[in-house]
Amino acid sequence: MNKVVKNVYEAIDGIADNMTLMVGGFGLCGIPENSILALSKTKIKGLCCISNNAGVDDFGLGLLLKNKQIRKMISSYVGENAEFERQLLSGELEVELNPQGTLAERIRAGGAGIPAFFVPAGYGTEVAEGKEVREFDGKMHLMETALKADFAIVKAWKGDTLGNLIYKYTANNFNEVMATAGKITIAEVEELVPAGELDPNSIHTPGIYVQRIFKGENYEKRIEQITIKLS
Amino acid sequence: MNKVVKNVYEAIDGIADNMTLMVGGFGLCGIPENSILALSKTKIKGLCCISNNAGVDDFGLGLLLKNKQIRKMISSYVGENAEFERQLLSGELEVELNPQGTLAERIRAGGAGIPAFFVPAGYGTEVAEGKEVREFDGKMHLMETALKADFAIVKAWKGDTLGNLIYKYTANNFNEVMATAGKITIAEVEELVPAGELDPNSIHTPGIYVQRIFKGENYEKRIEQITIKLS
Amino acid sequence: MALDKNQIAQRIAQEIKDGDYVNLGIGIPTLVANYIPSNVNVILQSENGLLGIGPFPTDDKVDADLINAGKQTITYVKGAAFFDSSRSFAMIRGGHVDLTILGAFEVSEKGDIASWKVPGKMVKGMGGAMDLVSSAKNIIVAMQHTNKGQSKILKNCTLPLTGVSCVKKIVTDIAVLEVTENGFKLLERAPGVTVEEIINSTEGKLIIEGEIPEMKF
Amino acid sequence: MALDKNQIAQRIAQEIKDGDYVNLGIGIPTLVANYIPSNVNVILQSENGLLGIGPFPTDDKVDADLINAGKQTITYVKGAAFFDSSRSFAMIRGGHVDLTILGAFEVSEKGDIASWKVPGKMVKGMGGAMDLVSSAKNIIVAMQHTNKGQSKILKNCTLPLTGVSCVKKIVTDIAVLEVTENGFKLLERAPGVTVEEIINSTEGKLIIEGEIPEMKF
Repeated sequence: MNKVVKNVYEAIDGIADNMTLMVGGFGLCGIPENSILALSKTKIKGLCCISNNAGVDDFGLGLLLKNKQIRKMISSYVGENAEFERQLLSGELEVELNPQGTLAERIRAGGAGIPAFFVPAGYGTEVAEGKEVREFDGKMHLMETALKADFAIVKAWKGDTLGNLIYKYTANNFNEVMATAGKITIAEVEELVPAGELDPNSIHTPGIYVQRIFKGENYEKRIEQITIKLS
Repeated sequence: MNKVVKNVYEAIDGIADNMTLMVGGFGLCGIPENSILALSKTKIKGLCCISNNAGVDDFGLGLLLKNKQIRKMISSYVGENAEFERQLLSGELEVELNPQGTLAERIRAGGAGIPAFFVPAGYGTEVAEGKEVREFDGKMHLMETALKADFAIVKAWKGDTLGNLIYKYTANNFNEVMATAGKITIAEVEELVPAGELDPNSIHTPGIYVQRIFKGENYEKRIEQITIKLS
Repeated sequence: MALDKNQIAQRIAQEIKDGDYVNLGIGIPTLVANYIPSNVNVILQSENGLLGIGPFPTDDKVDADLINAGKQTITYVKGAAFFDSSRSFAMIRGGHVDLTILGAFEVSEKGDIASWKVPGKMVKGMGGAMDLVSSAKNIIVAMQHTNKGQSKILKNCTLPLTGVSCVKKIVTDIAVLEVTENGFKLLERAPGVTVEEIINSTEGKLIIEGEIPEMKF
Repeated sequence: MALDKNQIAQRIAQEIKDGDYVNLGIGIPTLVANYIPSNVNVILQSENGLLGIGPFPTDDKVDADLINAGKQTITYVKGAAFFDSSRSFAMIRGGHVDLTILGAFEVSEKGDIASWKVPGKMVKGMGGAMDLVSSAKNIIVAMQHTNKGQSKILKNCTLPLTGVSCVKKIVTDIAVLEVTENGFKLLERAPGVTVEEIINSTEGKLIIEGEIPEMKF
């Protein structure tokens, strides 16, 4: 059971044209920087990326957009990226927008063997188009379906050699849920420790979900909006 | 925001005849001993208890069964209780058996605002009777519906004054998920600490789910099957 | 005098009760946190995975791993809890958040809200707004009453909807309105704003019963 | 010679591959853990909320908060993780557990399994068995081939089902069988048991191709 890979290139080995990837992070917070950067240096194209956001022009998934490696995004909010807008308007890029909670739950369902479920979000809006509508307890709901990916790529704070992961603060966001829904899940971590060093009561992602793990390097951790209190 | 109650009687105040309760625990592991004992000293009857198991004759929910306070059990396994068997055969007690994972997921759905979802468990068995069947990806699934309760009663290892909870080892089991699905959730804990003392990255049940919390007393923590290694 | 953004936030802060769990949207709603009285204990939920948002950090406490749903750096309070997005929206969808405060382009007299998409403009996405409005126990909208003279308090929304029949109360720059089965009930006027001005600025059905008090701050 | 329970467990242990995540049911399956070679790294899942079951505890290490799905006291290994029941079954239902080993009363040639209910006897419940059999990638059943002379390897199950078309392999006291589209394929015989004895003990369609080897231990 050897999940620890040598470097990021070994980690992303097998990702190929037209695959579906899940990529963790919310905005630029908690994104798998090393893996995205490495992917941007490959010729892989036609990717469908499931990610809450699409990065900014020169960081995060923006790097893959710039290279035209992404064919389709499944996201909830994609507003911080001029190249994204250009490709969308020109028809080069396909976008499927999901309510954020529906997106998260579809991913959970994918990992949890639940092919479909009902939620109230989006009823009466354009999100409902083409979806089954059903009333429960006097309230209208949409049927939503599970999302899975060929690869899920997540970033954690601490990980162990068996693939157990712990996320820090709001850098968890989509990482924990996406880790459950990849056929292969790649985890890059800030700290890689031997099995047994993490508190077994505090594991966010049990190792069963992680097939490959490595210690990432040179985390930039760019902040979109630094807001401070003048005190 | 004062969630800390004086004692177990204040905690269970408002529980009334014919209500639906969720009661955490797996077997006798992680059961809310204080609350069950206190309920057994009341005249409350006609309860519907959602609990994976039904305790043993003289402990856990067995105490309420003995007093004939329970009208119906929704469980996955109820095998360790002779009084239970007697009441079931005599028709005094109604039992709805759910596959354990379906039971857990129905409770999660109740807490998560998902009225219904599809699972493969039980297809082709008597569990499927009366349920909608649908094929997804070539596999047959049953539609299962959410479970909620008037009160959910859980037992945690550590809790803080804002209701944040941490469970120990396998004493988590149904407690964490049930805490999300009670209109009122009561938490009894072994250790009650001021807000801020628990690691915010390691909270199992965020305080939003807990309306009442107290420090339990005299935990017996009975073990059903002590198995040891002779070494 | 129409209220400025901070005053709208200040008025909305009065709606918050001790012990409430509250989700504040981006923009004016974020400002509401500045006006919650110190004797009112409130826990703020951030849909990216935090219960217990604290004030903005001082310079030395900025942490890239600690942001709110508006992607601003924040801190957390004692007794906070972090969790992933699926659990965050399970909390929201399950109705555990007492109050959601968010902005809007338009609200209809049925309580429909349009807040995410303007035809002809770049679509950024709905983020968590559709989840929040479809599930919150109580929804208060912070918005401008009009835009370039056009009412945004409408019979029917003209823009793509975020949710239907969900808004309970609206605080605009000139009025506080309650969404009722029969239309918008006028509850309060901004200081110095007349009932007639509000009538003229409101396209949807407005219900005016008795004397309408001025907002108090 | 028919195998005893420990020998059945020992034979099943040969099916486990290095790196497998395995769920062991109550009874014979629990014994399988005793026969996993030390060079095969396996992580055992307990559906009550643990990945990484360790050996039974020594007397001084018994902890009421640490039990397996059979309610026996256990320990956990280095690198273990605990979680609640909804997450445990999300893991199982999502197909993340590589191998499930469980007992059965009956198995049919279509791979149906009956393991939880005997009419006329007290119904204890299905526990997690229905979830496990409906979702596991690979299911091996440990059972007796016959009961009081009656075959339990059947054309159709006679008892209430636990799941349909799910069992992949069966290890009984006299044979190893694979469930195929055309029936039970006989893979191995217990040492000293003849093919004819297996034929006589099997009601379901049995496929016998070529020489059938004896099990090796």
